[in-house]
Amino acid sequence: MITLSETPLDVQQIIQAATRLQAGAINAFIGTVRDNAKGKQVLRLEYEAYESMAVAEIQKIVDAAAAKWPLQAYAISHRVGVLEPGDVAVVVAVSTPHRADSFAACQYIIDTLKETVPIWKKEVLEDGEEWISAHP
Amino acid sequence: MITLSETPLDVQQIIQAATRLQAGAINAFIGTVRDNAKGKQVLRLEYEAYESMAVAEIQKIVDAAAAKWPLQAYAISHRVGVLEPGDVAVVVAVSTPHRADSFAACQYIIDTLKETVPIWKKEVLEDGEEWISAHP
Amino acid sequence: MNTNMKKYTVLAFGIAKDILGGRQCEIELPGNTVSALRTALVGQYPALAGLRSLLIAVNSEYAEDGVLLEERDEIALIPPVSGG
Amino acid sequence: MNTNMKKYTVLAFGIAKDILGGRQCEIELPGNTVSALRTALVGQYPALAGLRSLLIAVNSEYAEDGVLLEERDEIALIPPVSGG
Repeated sequence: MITLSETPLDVQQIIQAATRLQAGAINAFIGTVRDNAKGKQVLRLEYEAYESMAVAEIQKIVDAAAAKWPLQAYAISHRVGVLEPGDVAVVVAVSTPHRADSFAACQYIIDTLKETVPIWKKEVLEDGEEWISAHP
Repeated sequence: MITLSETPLDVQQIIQAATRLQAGAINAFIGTVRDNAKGKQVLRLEYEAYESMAVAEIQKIVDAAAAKWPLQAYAISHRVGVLEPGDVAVVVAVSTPHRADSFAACQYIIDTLKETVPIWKKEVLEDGEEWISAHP
Repeated sequence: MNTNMKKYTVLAFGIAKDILGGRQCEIELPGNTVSALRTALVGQYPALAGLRSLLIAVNSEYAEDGVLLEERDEIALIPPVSGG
Repeated sequence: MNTNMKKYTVLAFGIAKDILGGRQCEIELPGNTVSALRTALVGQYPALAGLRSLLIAVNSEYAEDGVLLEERDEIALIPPVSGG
Protein backbone atom coordinates (compact mmCIF):
# COMPACT_ATOMS: atom_id res chain seq x y z
CA MET A 1 0.00 0.00 0.00
CA ILE A 2 1.46 3.33 -1.10
CA THR A 3 -0.57 6.49 -0.62
CA LEU A 4 -0.26 10.25 -0.58
CA SER A 5 -2.86 11.78 1.67
CA GLU A 6 -4.32 15.24 2.13
CA THR A 7 -5.86 14.17 5.43
CA PRO A 8 -4.22 13.08 8.68
CA LEU A 9 -2.45 9.70 8.58
CA ASP A 10 -3.89 6.88 10.67
CA VAL A 11 -0.72 5.28 12.06
CA GLN A 12 -2.52 2.25 13.45
CA GLN A 13 -4.24 1.53 10.17
CA ILE A 14 -1.00 1.85 8.20
CA ILE A 15 0.81 -0.52 10.54
CA GLN A 16 -2.12 -2.92 10.33
CA ALA A 17 -1.86 -2.87 6.54
CA ALA A 18 1.76 -4.04 6.83
CA THR A 19 0.98 -6.88 9.23
CA ARG A 20 0.88 -10.52 8.13
CA LEU A 21 0.30 -13.69 10.13
CA GLN A 22 3.44 -15.30 8.76
CA ALA A 23 5.64 -12.30 9.64
CA GLY A 24 6.89 -12.02 13.21
CA ALA A 25 8.52 -8.60 12.93
CA ILE A 26 7.11 -5.23 12.00
CA ASN A 27 9.15 -2.07 11.93
CA ALA A 28 7.52 1.30 11.55
CA PHE A 29 9.10 4.69 11.07
CA ILE A 30 6.92 7.70 11.79
CA GLY A 31 8.12 11.14 10.83
CA THR A 32 6.41 13.97 12.64
CA VAL A 33 6.59 17.74 12.39
CA ARG A 34 8.91 19.09 15.04
CA ASP A 35 7.99 22.27 16.86
CA ASN A 36 11.47 23.71 16.35
CA ALA A 37 14.15 24.02 13.67
CA LYS A 38 17.40 26.00 13.64
CA GLY A 39 16.47 27.22 17.11
CA LYS A 40 13.28 28.79 15.82
CA GLN A 41 9.64 27.94 16.35
CA VAL A 42 8.04 26.03 13.47
CA LEU A 43 4.66 27.42 12.50
CA ARG A 44 3.87 24.88 9.79
CA LEU A 45 5.27 22.74 7.00
CA GLU A 46 3.81 22.74 3.51
CA TYR A 47 4.28 19.50 1.58
CA GLU A 48 3.83 19.31 -2.16
CA ALA A 49 4.20 16.21 -4.33
CA TYR A 50 4.36 15.30 -7.98
CA GLU A 51 1.83 12.69 -7.07
CA SER A 52 1.85 10.18 -9.93
CA MET A 53 5.63 10.13 -10.08
CA ALA A 54 6.00 10.07 -6.30
CA VAL A 55 3.90 6.92 -6.01
CA ALA A 56 5.85 5.29 -8.85
CA GLU A 57 9.20 6.21 -7.27
CA ILE A 58 8.13 4.83 -3.89
CA GLN A 59 7.09 1.63 -5.65
CA LYS A 60 10.59 1.37 -7.15
CA ILE A 61 12.12 1.72 -3.69
CA VAL A 62 9.84 -0.98 -2.32
CA ASP A 63 10.71 -3.29 -5.21
CA ALA A 64 14.41 -2.76 -4.53
CA ALA A 65 13.85 -3.45 -0.83
CA ALA A 66 11.91 -6.62 -1.64
CA ALA A 67 14.91 -7.83 -3.66
CA LYS A 68 17.22 -7.33 -0.67
CA TRP A 69 15.05 -8.46 2.24
CA PRO A 70 12.13 -10.91 2.63
CA LEU A 71 9.39 -8.30 2.81
CA GLN A 72 6.08 -9.89 3.68
CA ALA A 73 4.12 -6.67 3.44
CA TYR A 74 4.58 -2.91 3.48
CA ALA A 75 2.54 0.24 3.84
CA ILE A 76 3.87 3.70 3.10
CA SER A 77 1.89 6.90 3.41
CA HIS A 78 3.04 10.48 3.02
CA ARG A 79 1.06 13.59 3.82
CA VAL A 80 0.71 16.49 1.43
CA GLY A 81 -0.65 19.92 2.26
CA VAL A 82 -0.24 22.05 5.34
CA LEU A 83 1.00 20.33 8.52
CA GLU A 84 1.45 21.71 12.01
CA PRO A 85 3.86 20.65 14.75
CA GLY A 86 2.93 17.21 16.02
CA ASP A 87 1.30 16.13 12.77
CA VAL A 88 2.50 12.91 11.16
CA ALA A 89 4.22 13.59 7.83
CA VAL A 90 5.20 10.07 6.79
CA VAL A 91 4.76 6.48 7.94
CA VAL A 92 6.77 3.55 6.59
CA ALA A 93 5.80 0.13 7.94
CA VAL A 94 7.22 -3.20 6.82
CA SER A 95 6.95 -6.75 8.02
CA THR A 96 9.47 -9.55 7.67
CA PRO A 97 9.81 -12.98 9.27
CA HIS A 98 12.67 -11.84 11.53
CA ARG A 99 13.45 -8.56 13.15
CA ALA A 100 16.84 -7.45 11.83
CA ASP A 101 15.42 -7.47 8.30
CA SER A 102 12.49 -5.32 9.34
CA PHE A 103 14.80 -2.60 10.67
CA ALA A 104 17.08 -2.73 7.61
CA ALA A 105 14.26 -2.65 5.08
CA CYS A 106 12.35 0.15 6.81
CA GLN A 107 15.45 2.30 7.15
CA TYR A 108 16.41 1.71 3.52
CA ILE A 109 12.95 2.76 2.37
CA ILE A 110 12.76 5.99 4.35
CA ASP A 111 16.38 6.94 3.60
CA THR A 112 15.88 6.40 -0.14
CA LEU A 113 12.46 8.05 -0.13
CA LYS A 114 14.04 11.24 1.18
CA GLU A 115 16.63 11.16 -1.60
CA THR A 116 14.63 10.30 -4.70
CA VAL A 117 10.88 10.78 -4.32
CA PRO A 118 9.49 14.03 -5.76
CA ILE A 119 8.02 15.52 -2.63
CA TRP A 120 8.94 18.97 -1.37
CA LYS A 121 8.69 20.59 2.01
CA LYS A 122 8.50 24.29 2.76
CA GLU A 123 9.29 25.12 6.34
CA VAL A 124 7.53 28.15 7.73
CA LEU A 125 9.27 29.47 10.84
CA GLU A 126 8.32 32.37 13.03
CA ASP A 127 10.70 34.60 11.06
CA GLY A 128 10.56 33.36 7.48
CA GLU A 129 10.07 30.41 5.18
CA GLU A 130 12.27 28.16 3.08
CA TRP A 131 12.02 25.23 0.67
CA ILE A 132 14.13 22.65 2.49
CA SER A 133 17.33 21.48 0.77
CA ALA A 134 16.72 23.70 -2.27
CA HIS A 135 20.00 25.56 -2.11
CA PRO A 136 23.59 24.41 -1.59
CA MET B 1 6.73 3.91 30.03
CA ILE B 2 7.61 0.28 30.65
CA THR B 3 4.82 -2.23 31.17
CA LEU B 4 4.11 -5.93 31.19
CA SER B 5 0.55 -6.64 30.23
CA GLU B 6 -1.80 -9.58 30.56
CA THR B 7 -4.17 -7.99 28.07
CA PRO B 8 -3.71 -7.19 24.37
CA LEU B 9 -1.25 -4.38 23.61
CA ASP B 10 -2.62 -1.18 22.10
CA VAL B 11 0.05 -0.36 19.51
CA GLN B 12 -1.31 3.09 18.77
CA GLN B 13 -1.37 4.05 22.42
CA ILE B 14 2.19 2.82 22.98
CA ILE B 15 3.49 4.77 19.98
CA GLN B 16 1.58 7.81 21.21
CA ALA B 17 3.27 7.51 24.59
CA ALA B 18 6.67 7.74 22.85
CA THR B 19 5.76 10.79 20.79
CA ARG B 20 7.02 14.27 21.64
CA LEU B 21 6.55 17.58 19.87
CA GLN B 22 10.29 18.24 19.82
CA ALA B 23 11.12 14.84 18.31
CA GLY B 24 10.75 14.44 14.56
CA ALA B 25 11.44 10.72 14.36
CA ILE B 26 9.68 7.78 15.95
CA ASN B 27 10.72 4.20 15.38
CA ALA B 28 8.55 1.35 16.55
CA PHE B 29 9.28 -2.35 16.55
CA ILE B 30 6.30 -4.65 16.89
CA GLY B 31 6.86 -8.34 17.50
CA THR B 32 3.90 -10.54 16.64
CA VAL B 33 3.20 -14.24 17.01
CA ARG B 34 3.85 -16.01 13.72
CA ASP B 35 1.54 -18.74 12.59
CA ASN B 36 4.44 -21.06 11.76
CA ALA B 37 7.78 -22.18 13.22
CA LYS B 38 10.17 -24.90 12.08
CA GLY B 39 7.70 -25.69 9.31
CA LYS B 40 4.95 -26.44 11.82
CA GLN B 41 1.76 -24.66 12.70
CA VAL B 42 1.95 -22.57 15.86
CA LEU B 43 -1.04 -23.11 18.16
CA ARG B 44 -0.01 -20.58 20.82
CA LEU B 45 2.85 -19.02 22.74
CA GLU B 46 2.91 -18.84 26.51
CA TYR B 47 4.91 -15.93 27.93
CA GLU B 48 6.03 -15.83 31.52
CA ALA B 49 7.99 -13.05 33.23
CA TYR B 50 9.78 -12.39 36.47
CA GLU B 51 7.88 -9.18 36.48
CA SER B 52 9.63 -6.92 38.96
CA MET B 53 13.05 -7.84 37.63
CA ALA B 54 11.94 -7.67 34.00
CA VAL B 55 10.77 -4.08 34.39
CA ALA B 56 14.03 -3.17 36.16
CA GLU B 57 16.13 -4.81 33.43
CA ILE B 58 14.22 -3.02 30.68
CA GLN B 59 14.81 0.24 32.54
CA LYS B 60 18.55 -0.48 32.55
CA ILE B 61 18.46 -1.03 28.79
CA VAL B 62 16.60 2.23 28.27
CA ASP B 63 19.09 4.07 30.47
CA ALA B 64 21.96 2.64 28.42
CA ALA B 65 20.19 3.67 25.20
CA ALA B 66 19.60 7.17 26.53
CA ALA B 67 23.34 7.47 27.17
CA LYS B 68 24.10 6.56 23.53
CA TRP B 69 21.33 8.37 21.65
CA PRO B 70 19.24 11.50 22.31
CA LEU B 71 16.06 9.68 23.34
CA GLN B 72 13.21 12.11 23.75
CA ALA B 73 10.75 9.49 24.90
CA TYR B 74 10.18 5.75 24.89
CA ALA B 75 7.43 3.25 25.52
CA ILE B 76 8.00 -0.47 25.87
CA SER B 77 5.31 -3.04 26.52
CA HIS B 78 5.57 -6.82 26.61
CA ARG B 79 2.70 -9.27 26.82
CA VAL B 80 2.58 -12.11 29.31
CA GLY B 81 0.17 -15.03 29.26
CA VAL B 82 -1.20 -17.05 26.38
CA LEU B 83 -0.89 -15.54 22.88
CA GLU B 84 -2.22 -16.79 19.57
CA PRO B 85 -0.89 -16.23 16.04
CA GLY B 86 -1.32 -12.60 15.07
CA ASP B 87 -1.21 -11.31 18.64
CA VAL B 88 1.30 -8.60 19.47
CA ALA B 89 3.95 -9.87 21.90
CA VAL B 90 6.11 -6.77 22.27
CA VAL B 91 6.20 -3.14 21.21
CA VAL B 92 9.25 -0.89 21.52
CA ALA B 93 8.74 2.72 20.46
CA VAL B 94 11.29 5.51 20.77
CA SER B 95 11.49 9.08 19.58
CA THR B 96 14.58 11.12 18.78
CA PRO B 97 15.14 14.43 17.01
CA HIS B 98 16.50 12.72 13.87
CA ARG B 99 15.70 9.43 12.24
CA ALA B 100 18.94 7.43 12.20
CA ASP B 101 19.07 7.62 15.99
CA SER B 102 15.51 6.35 16.28
CA PHE B 103 16.35 3.21 14.32
CA ALA B 104 19.58 2.58 16.22
CA ALA B 105 18.04 3.10 19.65
CA CYS B 106 14.97 0.98 18.95
CA GLN B 107 17.04 -1.88 17.55
CA TYR B 108 19.45 -1.74 20.48
CA ILE B 109 16.56 -1.92 22.95
CA ILE B 110 14.79 -4.90 21.37
CA ASP B 111 18.04 -6.78 20.70
CA THR B 112 19.20 -6.33 24.29
CA LEU B 113 15.75 -7.05 25.71
CA LYS B 114 15.82 -10.45 24.05
CA GLU B 115 19.22 -11.18 25.61
CA THR B 116 18.88 -10.01 29.18
CA VAL B 117 15.29 -9.50 30.31
CA PRO B 118 13.79 -12.35 32.37
CA ILE B 119 10.89 -13.26 30.13
CA TRP B 120 10.33 -16.75 28.79
CA LYS B 121 8.37 -18.08 25.87
CA LYS B 122 6.98 -21.56 25.46
CA GLU B 123 6.06 -22.37 21.88
CA VAL B 124 3.18 -24.79 21.47
CA LEU B 125 3.18 -26.33 17.99
CA GLU B 126 0.74 -28.80 16.51
CA ASP B 127 3.06 -31.63 17.50
CA GLY B 128 4.66 -30.59 20.78
CA GLU B 129 5.87 -27.75 22.94
CA GLU B 130 9.19 -26.25 23.89
CA TRP B 131 10.66 -23.49 26.04
CA ILE B 132 12.47 -21.43 23.41
CA SER B 133 16.28 -21.21 23.68
CA ALA B 134 16.35 -23.36 26.83
CA HIS B 135 18.72 -26.01 25.52
CA PRO B 136 21.97 -25.74 23.55
CA MET C 1 9.52 31.75 -36.04
CA ASN C 2 12.22 29.16 -36.51
CA THR C 3 10.54 26.13 -38.02
CA ASN C 4 12.69 23.90 -35.81
CA MET C 5 11.29 25.43 -32.63
CA LYS C 6 9.18 23.09 -30.59
CA LYS C 7 6.85 23.97 -27.77
CA TYR C 8 6.93 22.00 -24.53
CA THR C 9 4.73 22.18 -21.47
CA VAL C 10 6.72 21.96 -18.26
CA LEU C 11 5.32 21.23 -14.81
CA ALA C 12 7.12 22.87 -11.91
CA PHE C 13 7.12 21.95 -8.22
CA GLY C 14 8.46 23.30 -4.96
CA ILE C 15 10.88 26.16 -5.33
CA ALA C 16 10.86 25.72 -9.14
CA LYS C 17 7.17 26.58 -9.10
CA ASP C 18 7.97 29.77 -7.22
CA ILE C 19 10.77 30.65 -9.67
CA LEU C 20 8.68 30.00 -12.76
CA GLY C 21 5.74 31.80 -11.22
CA GLY C 22 3.32 28.93 -11.64
CA ARG C 23 2.76 25.22 -11.62
CA GLN C 24 3.02 24.98 -15.39
CA CYS C 25 4.74 26.91 -18.16
CA GLU C 26 5.21 26.61 -21.87
CA ILE C 27 8.59 27.01 -23.44
CA GLU C 28 9.76 27.00 -27.06
CA LEU C 29 13.25 25.87 -27.90
CA PRO C 30 15.35 24.99 -30.90
CA GLY C 31 16.11 21.48 -29.78
CA ASN C 32 14.57 18.35 -28.44
CA THR C 33 16.83 17.06 -25.68
CA VAL C 34 16.57 17.27 -21.93
CA SER C 35 19.81 19.23 -21.82
CA ALA C 36 18.54 21.76 -24.39
CA LEU C 37 15.41 22.22 -22.30
CA ARG C 38 17.37 22.72 -19.10
CA THR C 39 19.66 25.26 -20.79
CA ALA C 40 16.69 27.20 -22.11
CA LEU C 41 14.92 27.18 -18.77
CA VAL C 42 17.97 28.33 -16.84
CA GLY C 43 18.48 31.07 -19.46
CA GLN C 44 14.94 32.27 -19.00
CA TYR C 45 14.84 31.81 -15.19
CA PRO C 46 18.39 32.40 -13.90
CA ALA C 47 17.41 31.63 -10.28
CA LEU C 48 17.20 27.97 -11.31
CA ALA C 49 21.00 27.97 -11.58
CA GLY C 50 21.25 28.60 -7.85
CA LEU C 51 19.54 25.36 -6.87
CA ARG C 52 21.46 22.46 -5.39
CA SER C 53 20.25 20.28 -8.26
CA LEU C 54 17.71 20.45 -11.04
CA LEU C 55 16.48 17.19 -12.53
CA ILE C 56 13.98 16.75 -15.29
CA ALA C 57 11.39 14.00 -15.38
CA VAL C 58 9.79 12.85 -18.61
CA ASN C 59 6.55 10.94 -18.30
CA SER C 60 7.17 10.45 -14.57
CA GLU C 61 10.70 9.06 -14.96
CA TYR C 62 13.93 10.85 -14.17
CA ALA C 63 15.53 11.58 -17.56
CA GLU C 64 19.22 11.84 -18.47
CA ASP C 65 20.49 14.82 -20.48
CA GLY C 66 20.41 12.97 -23.79
CA VAL C 67 16.81 11.85 -23.65
CA LEU C 68 14.75 13.12 -26.59
CA LEU C 69 11.57 15.04 -25.90
CA GLU C 70 8.26 14.90 -27.72
CA GLU C 71 5.82 17.78 -27.58
CA ARG C 72 3.20 15.56 -26.00
CA ASP C 73 5.48 14.33 -23.18
CA GLU C 74 4.69 15.16 -19.58
CA ILE C 75 7.80 17.08 -18.58
CA ALA C 76 8.49 18.13 -15.00
CA LEU C 77 11.16 20.23 -13.32
CA ILE C 78 12.36 18.49 -10.18
CA PRO C 79 14.25 20.73 -7.75
CA PRO C 80 15.98 19.08 -4.76
CA VAL C 81 13.45 16.82 -3.08
CA SER C 82 12.79 17.08 0.65
CA GLY C 83 10.06 14.62 1.57
CA GLY C 84 9.85 12.65 4.78
CA MET D 1 21.20 -31.05 61.00
CA ASN D 2 24.41 -29.27 60.25
CA THR D 3 24.30 -26.03 62.17
CA ASN D 4 25.89 -24.30 59.17
CA MET D 5 23.00 -25.28 56.92
CA LYS D 6 20.93 -22.35 55.71
CA LYS D 7 17.54 -22.45 54.11
CA TYR D 8 16.82 -20.40 51.00
CA THR D 9 13.64 -19.84 49.08
CA VAL D 10 14.20 -19.97 45.33
CA LEU D 11 11.80 -18.73 42.67
CA ALA D 12 11.83 -20.62 39.39
CA PHE D 13 10.63 -19.53 35.95
CA GLY D 14 10.19 -21.01 32.52
CA ILE D 15 11.75 -24.41 32.06
CA ALA D 16 13.33 -24.16 35.52
CA LYS D 17 9.84 -24.07 37.00
CA ASP D 18 9.00 -27.26 35.13
CA ILE D 19 12.21 -28.94 36.31
CA LEU D 20 11.74 -27.94 39.95
CA GLY D 21 8.07 -28.85 39.78
CA GLY D 22 6.84 -25.47 40.95
CA ARG D 23 7.28 -21.73 40.96
CA GLN D 24 9.03 -21.79 44.30
CA CYS D 25 11.14 -24.25 46.27
CA GLU D 26 13.10 -24.28 49.49
CA ILE D 27 16.60 -25.62 49.62
CA GLU D 28 19.04 -26.08 52.48
CA LEU D 29 22.73 -25.94 51.82
CA PRO D 30 26.00 -25.77 53.69
CA GLY D 31 27.14 -22.51 52.15
CA ASN D 32 26.03 -19.01 51.40
CA THR D 33 27.30 -18.20 47.93
CA VAL D 34 25.54 -18.14 44.60
CA SER D 35 27.86 -20.86 43.32
CA ALA D 36 27.10 -23.11 46.30
CA LEU D 37 23.40 -22.65 45.66
CA ARG D 38 23.75 -23.47 41.97
CA THR D 39 25.79 -26.59 42.75
CA ALA D 40 23.19 -27.78 45.24
CA LEU D 41 20.30 -27.13 42.84
CA VAL D 42 21.97 -28.91 39.95
CA GLY D 43 22.75 -31.82 42.29
CA GLN D 44 19.13 -32.06 43.33
CA TYR D 45 17.67 -31.37 39.84
CA PRO D 46 20.16 -32.77 37.30
CA ALA D 47 18.07 -31.59 34.34
CA LEU D 48 19.22 -28.06 35.17
CA ALA D 49 22.68 -29.04 33.93
CA GLY D 50 21.28 -29.54 30.45
CA LEU D 51 20.22 -25.92 30.04
CA ARG D 52 22.08 -23.53 27.78
CA SER D 53 22.67 -21.27 30.76
CA LEU D 54 21.49 -20.93 34.34
CA LEU D 55 21.83 -17.55 35.99
CA ILE D 56 20.80 -16.63 39.48
CA ALA D 57 19.25 -13.33 40.44
CA VAL D 58 19.39 -11.98 43.98
CA ASN D 59 16.88 -9.29 44.87
CA SER D 60 16.10 -8.79 41.18
CA GLU D 61 19.73 -8.37 40.09
CA TYR D 62 21.83 -10.88 38.19
CA ALA D 63 24.38 -12.18 40.71
CA GLU D 64 27.94 -13.41 40.10
CA ASP D 65 29.07 -16.73 41.60
CA GLY D 66 30.78 -15.11 44.58
CA VAL D 67 27.81 -13.07 45.80
CA LEU D 68 26.80 -13.94 49.36
CA LEU D 69 23.23 -14.95 50.09
CA GLU D 70 21.06 -14.06 53.05
CA GLU D 71 18.11 -16.21 54.02
CA ARG D 72 15.73 -13.33 53.48
CA ASP D 73 16.98 -12.56 49.94
CA GLU D 74 14.65 -12.98 46.99
CA ILE D 75 16.53 -15.54 44.95
CA ALA D 76 15.47 -16.55 41.45
CA LEU D 77 16.64 -19.18 38.97
CA ILE D 78 16.92 -17.63 35.52
CA PRO D 79 17.07 -20.15 32.68
CA PRO D 80 17.86 -18.84 29.15
CA VAL D 81 15.54 -15.91 28.49
CA SER D 82 13.42 -15.79 25.33
CA GLY D 83 11.28 -12.68 25.43
CA GLY D 84 10.35 -10.58 22.46
